[in-house]
Amino acid sequence: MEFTLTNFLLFMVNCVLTNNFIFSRYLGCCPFLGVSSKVETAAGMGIAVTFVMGLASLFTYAVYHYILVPLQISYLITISFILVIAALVQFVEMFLKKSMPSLYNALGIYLPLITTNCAVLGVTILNIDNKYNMLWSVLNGVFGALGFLLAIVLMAGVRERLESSNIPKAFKGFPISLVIAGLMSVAFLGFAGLGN
Amino acid sequence: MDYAAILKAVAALGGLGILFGLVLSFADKKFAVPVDERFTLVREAVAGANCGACGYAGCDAYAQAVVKGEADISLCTPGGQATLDALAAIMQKESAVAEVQVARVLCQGETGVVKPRYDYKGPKTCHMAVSLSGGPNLCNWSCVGLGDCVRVCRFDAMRIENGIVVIDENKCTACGMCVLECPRSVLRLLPKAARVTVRCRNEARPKEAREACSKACIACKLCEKACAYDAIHVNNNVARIDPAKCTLCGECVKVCPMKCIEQLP
Amino acid sequence: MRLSFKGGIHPLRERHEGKNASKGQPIRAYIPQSVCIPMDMHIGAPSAPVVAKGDRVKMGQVIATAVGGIGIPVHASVSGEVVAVSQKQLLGKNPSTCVEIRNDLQDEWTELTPLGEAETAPAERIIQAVRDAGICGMGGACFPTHAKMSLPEGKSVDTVILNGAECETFLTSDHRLMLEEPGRVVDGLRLIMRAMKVSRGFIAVEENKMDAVKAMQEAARGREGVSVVVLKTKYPQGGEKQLIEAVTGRQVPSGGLPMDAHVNVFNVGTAAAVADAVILGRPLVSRVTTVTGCVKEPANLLLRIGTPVQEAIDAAGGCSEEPGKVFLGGSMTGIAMPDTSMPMTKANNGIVVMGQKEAVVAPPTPCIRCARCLAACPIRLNPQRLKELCDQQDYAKAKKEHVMDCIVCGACSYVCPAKLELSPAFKEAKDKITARRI
Amino acid sequence: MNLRLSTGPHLLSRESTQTLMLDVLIALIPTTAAGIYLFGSRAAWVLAVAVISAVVFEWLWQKLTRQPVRVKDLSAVVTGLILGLNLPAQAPLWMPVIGSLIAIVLVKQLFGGIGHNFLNPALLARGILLASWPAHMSVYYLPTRVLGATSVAPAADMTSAATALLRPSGFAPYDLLMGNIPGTIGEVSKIAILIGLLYMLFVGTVTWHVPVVFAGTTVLLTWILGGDPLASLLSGGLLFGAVFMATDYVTNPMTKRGQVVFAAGCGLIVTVIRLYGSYPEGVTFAILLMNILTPLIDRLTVRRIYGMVKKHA
Amino acid sequence: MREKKTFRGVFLNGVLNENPTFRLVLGVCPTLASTTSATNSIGMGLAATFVLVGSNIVISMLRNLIPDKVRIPAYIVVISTFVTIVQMLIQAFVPSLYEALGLFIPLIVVNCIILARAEAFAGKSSVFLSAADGFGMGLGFTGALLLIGAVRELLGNGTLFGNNILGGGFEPMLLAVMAPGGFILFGLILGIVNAITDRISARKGAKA
Repeated sequence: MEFTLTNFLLFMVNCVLTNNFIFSRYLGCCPFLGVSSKVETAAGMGIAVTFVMGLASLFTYAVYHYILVPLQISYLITISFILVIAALVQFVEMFLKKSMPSLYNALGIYLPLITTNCAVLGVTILNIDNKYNMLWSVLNGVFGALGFLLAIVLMAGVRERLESSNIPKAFKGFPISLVIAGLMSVAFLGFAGLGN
Repeated sequence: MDYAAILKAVAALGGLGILFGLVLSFADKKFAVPVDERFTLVREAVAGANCGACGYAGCDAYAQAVVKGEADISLCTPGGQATLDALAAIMQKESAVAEVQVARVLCQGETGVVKPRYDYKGPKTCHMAVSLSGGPNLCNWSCVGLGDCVRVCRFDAMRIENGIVVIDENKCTACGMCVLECPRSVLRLLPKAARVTVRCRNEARPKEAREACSKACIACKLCEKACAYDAIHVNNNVARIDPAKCTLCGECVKVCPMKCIEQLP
Repeated sequence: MRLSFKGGIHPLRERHEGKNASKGQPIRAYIPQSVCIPMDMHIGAPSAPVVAKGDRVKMGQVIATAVGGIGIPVHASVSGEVVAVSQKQLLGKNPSTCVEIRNDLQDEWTELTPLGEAETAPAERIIQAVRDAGICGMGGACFPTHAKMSLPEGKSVDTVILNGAECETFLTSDHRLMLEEPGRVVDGLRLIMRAMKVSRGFIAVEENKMDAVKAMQEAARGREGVSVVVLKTKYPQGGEKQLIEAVTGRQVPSGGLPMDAHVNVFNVGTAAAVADAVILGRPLVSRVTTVTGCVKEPANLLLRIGTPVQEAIDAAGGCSEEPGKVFLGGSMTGIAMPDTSMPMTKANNGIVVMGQKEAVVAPPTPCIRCARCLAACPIRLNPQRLKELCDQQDYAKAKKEHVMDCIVCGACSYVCPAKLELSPAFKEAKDKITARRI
Repeated sequence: MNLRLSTGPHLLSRESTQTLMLDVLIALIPTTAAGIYLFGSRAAWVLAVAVISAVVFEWLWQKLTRQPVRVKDLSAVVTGLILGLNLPAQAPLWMPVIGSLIAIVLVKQLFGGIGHNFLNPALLARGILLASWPAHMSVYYLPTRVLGATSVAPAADMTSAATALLRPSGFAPYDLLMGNIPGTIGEVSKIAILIGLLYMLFVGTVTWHVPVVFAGTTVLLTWILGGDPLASLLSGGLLFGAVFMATDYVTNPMTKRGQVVFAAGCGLIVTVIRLYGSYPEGVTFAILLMNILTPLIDRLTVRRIYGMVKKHA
Repeated sequence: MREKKTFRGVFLNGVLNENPTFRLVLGVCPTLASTTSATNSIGMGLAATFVLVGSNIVISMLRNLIPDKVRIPAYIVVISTFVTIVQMLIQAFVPSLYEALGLFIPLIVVNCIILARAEAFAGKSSVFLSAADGFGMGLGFTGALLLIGAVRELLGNGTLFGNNILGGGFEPMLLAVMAPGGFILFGLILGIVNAITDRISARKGAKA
């Protein structure tokens, strides 16, 4: 897929709206449900995920194409990718804690959460399955994360407003969050067919 | 069996592992930032209700103060003995036996006992009811029973029954939020061991007190005479027991004509 | 062009704000059998009584001296014998000290010391005369007038506005005062302007009182620096902040006082009292009060301070049906009273009796976010959001969202279709924020 | 003399939630009448079933969860009626029942009853019905009767009418206006919708901000992006959505500025979905998406309060 | 959480009062993705159980060797090896399941249940009990997936394990097998399960 402006825009719309990572592909639901109680924390989480997914796509692409394929051990894709992601997250955490403490206080606490985030590993494997080149892989990572950011901030906005409403006791917490996510994804169905 | 493939796989993964190990250890050295891990330990030990009983803005603030040594380790009343021992262990200080306290309702003015002053139809909060012409019942020191304290209690220890608040002693952690909230300070933190309490604070003259409530203290001083341990005294028209001196003998309870001194089991 | 402010509502528009019943009634004096004068009628420390049981007092004699800088003395409103000085539970939270005097129906004045005419009285002694006469704001707040007139240094005022808006429902006392004694009002305004060295004075009247506007314009013709402005009929036009925005276009800074906008606002009744104090030397012993609602003959009575409300109702022909609720002031910010034996005070501009049916309060239902309260709020706050924060007892965040700027005018509670108690919740929040210094 | 005491104000306005909902119902009468006239008794059945099942579900839920029953505030009736008007006339009768179940229980009561739902109940029910049973929801028949002088031949009865694509390019603006076109019960007759809008504006239930800005943005963007602006205004569910569904109090931002942003957003999304998306009609999804954004819009459009001035010199 | 130290206690604990999906609400992504049909649910459940039991056993065996500082990466390596094994097994023996689940089999590595149990339980207790816990958790997970999968398949296309149950008249609700349906139905089922367990514990509490 050669790189033209329309392709770029269509790819972005496809990743963020039509095939949103959470609403259409179920990737990254655990942090999505867990961290979306306040808009500020949700935005922090979203930005941290964008940061990591971009880098992860880059590194995993490199590891796959320059190590796994030449040595024909591409079946080790899962192990090596998760290793790369774990190391990357650890490195980013330490780097942030040292150089930008203010940013670390805002985002740092979510970084360990990202290692077990399905979206990060999911996007890296998708890059390989869809045979994207280096540039499109990184773009897929970043735009996928922007979709995640959009979804989690919207969710936080709605959940913050519902704090004052008397939801039945059995539905408080996770069940109502899941229903909210479900209703939102019904709305996101409207974007079907937009990206291609 | 293509041993070469296995060797290649082991070498690749091993290489990756070692590479990341090196990078991370190097980064760990370069980016080392000291953090006092005692803070997290203390933060876990405290009750975590952010109730402010310790006088700090919340548990985080109190934990930081404890770690810096500025704050005494016994201020977290909701945590009780468990928190005190945990903090003592973390900060290597000896833990005195904390005196267990509990909130008490110093009033018996439920519906039917205290006479109403008017038919209150305003917002259902004690604060607003009390601000209109001295409050919906004739006694200005009585519990209005509209639940301001119940709404602020984080430990679900209070409920309103028949127009007056009832406290569940076991759930109450003496965090003091309700004492601050009550517009007529009907609630008071007393030692749990003090089983005998005067459940009235009506400072009006005896004639008015009798008119206002059938269980009001009319300052007849019979309890003062009956008490052999000088534990109960009447000042400005209402009796008050000093928990330190009281030996729970129950004489005053028997002799009180208005039945406003209560002995808990 | 009618001046006005942003926001606000038009309460009881379908019943001409409940004013028709007493609008046409001329002011009629009433002499009470006995009076019970509370010591804490004004904002500031309660005054200290100087008389005892059994003393004989003359009308206008000082029965309690001022306490503290803002405090003002209290005067006997009738001549007669002091029956008791005791603690009584009135409309406030705690009982207040009251001096009860039985009226000997002589109306014998003590000797009075007038200061001089409106234009000639020595300017520097006006404020002291006002304080000695025990005058406080008659609009409802009862803030001592001398304190309002004396400016702390560093503050300057270039405009004085007389509040003749009377935007509250049911009240017509200011209306009748302006109609029947415009001269006293203008004299009072001139005295205040001269005392505060202010060159510009306005008398602001709502357009539903055009006869009063003509009377005031007549009296103000030729008086230096005095002009009459007409305002749109809208509640809460009479609020200080709204009046300043309507007349001068300035806004009182958030958390500030009217003097921070270089303006000072006085009620027309207060100005008339100032005129009596300086020109006739008379202390504040009586005021015009509208008695209306379910009374046989609604009237505007010149009542002595401390007259029991029951006597005032009987003077207006007594209740026409079994009363469900009686409140002092208008229906928007009036204070309901438990029984009518309580006395009326310097700040009561109205006594309204409601029947059983009307007094029923509809229970609140859930909020449907119709945003009518946002349109009604004269301070342009978001009452729905603030009520949500108050329900969660999150007073810190409520303070950040400016709940302290709320003037508790009741406009939002009035328009709310779900009958939610909005303004009482904000009053409670303000009390708790100031009490706990959040 | 037993006097009642309460805090001020002592006399309140005569409006209540019930009168507001009643005004909306009155505004819906022309649309309902036109729909029943155009599509015959079948449409009346669909509307009746929708309204009754909405009220029954709300009553049941409030009884089950032991809450005070608030069916008298007519909000369930309004939701049921608007849902009915969103369905095609020949929809099988179990669809309004399931639609009402979703609208009342899943979207409104589960979140805490009236005032707490964050999406428009009727609209989400239509979204779910459209996604679950596309066969029934996206096929519209010609009306059985026609309004005014028109060349459109009315279909003998429901089944025999040719299935007409929703985007009725072939119809004259007059027919679009009067409603002699295929579509759901409520959205066909634009005249009836406008009458309802005038009534609501006159009574003050609704301000002009949302309907005018929503329709205006759609027409403008369609014109810019090369579509037929007049057809975009008069076809599909735009007018019905802009007047009755985008102005639902509970899911709208509170400030006027917020409502303008809300309406402009709806217009943008409708145009994008109509021109580029795969669904023929985007009004449903546009309003739902903007409902999701409402809490964030509320946070950003805070009004400047009185007194936010630096102290005068 | 009284964890009796017997096989039965730990096992029941995993299935009932600490059910990963309904009580701890972990592993939401695989739950939603694989419950489009009952067969897929069982497939994903068993795959996860296999990995869980395997990794629990290996981790508890090595628990004294792994230095504490590096335990998370070590656990991840063990888990991902088992996942790769499972991936190859499924691809070889049940290709239809592999097509259906696709991306989500490798994602078992980041499934929070496995890492959580490894850290909370396997790292601290004996091999036998770890296996029991893995087995319990796995079956609990499979049971929950089966329940949700059955509901979604019934609503979505009127069949159960592929054969038609609800007869001709029923028109399947396509939304149930689409993404939004997954969220909504899982949320509703979770809420109903909460309501039932609250009532049971309330009744048990009342009796106690």
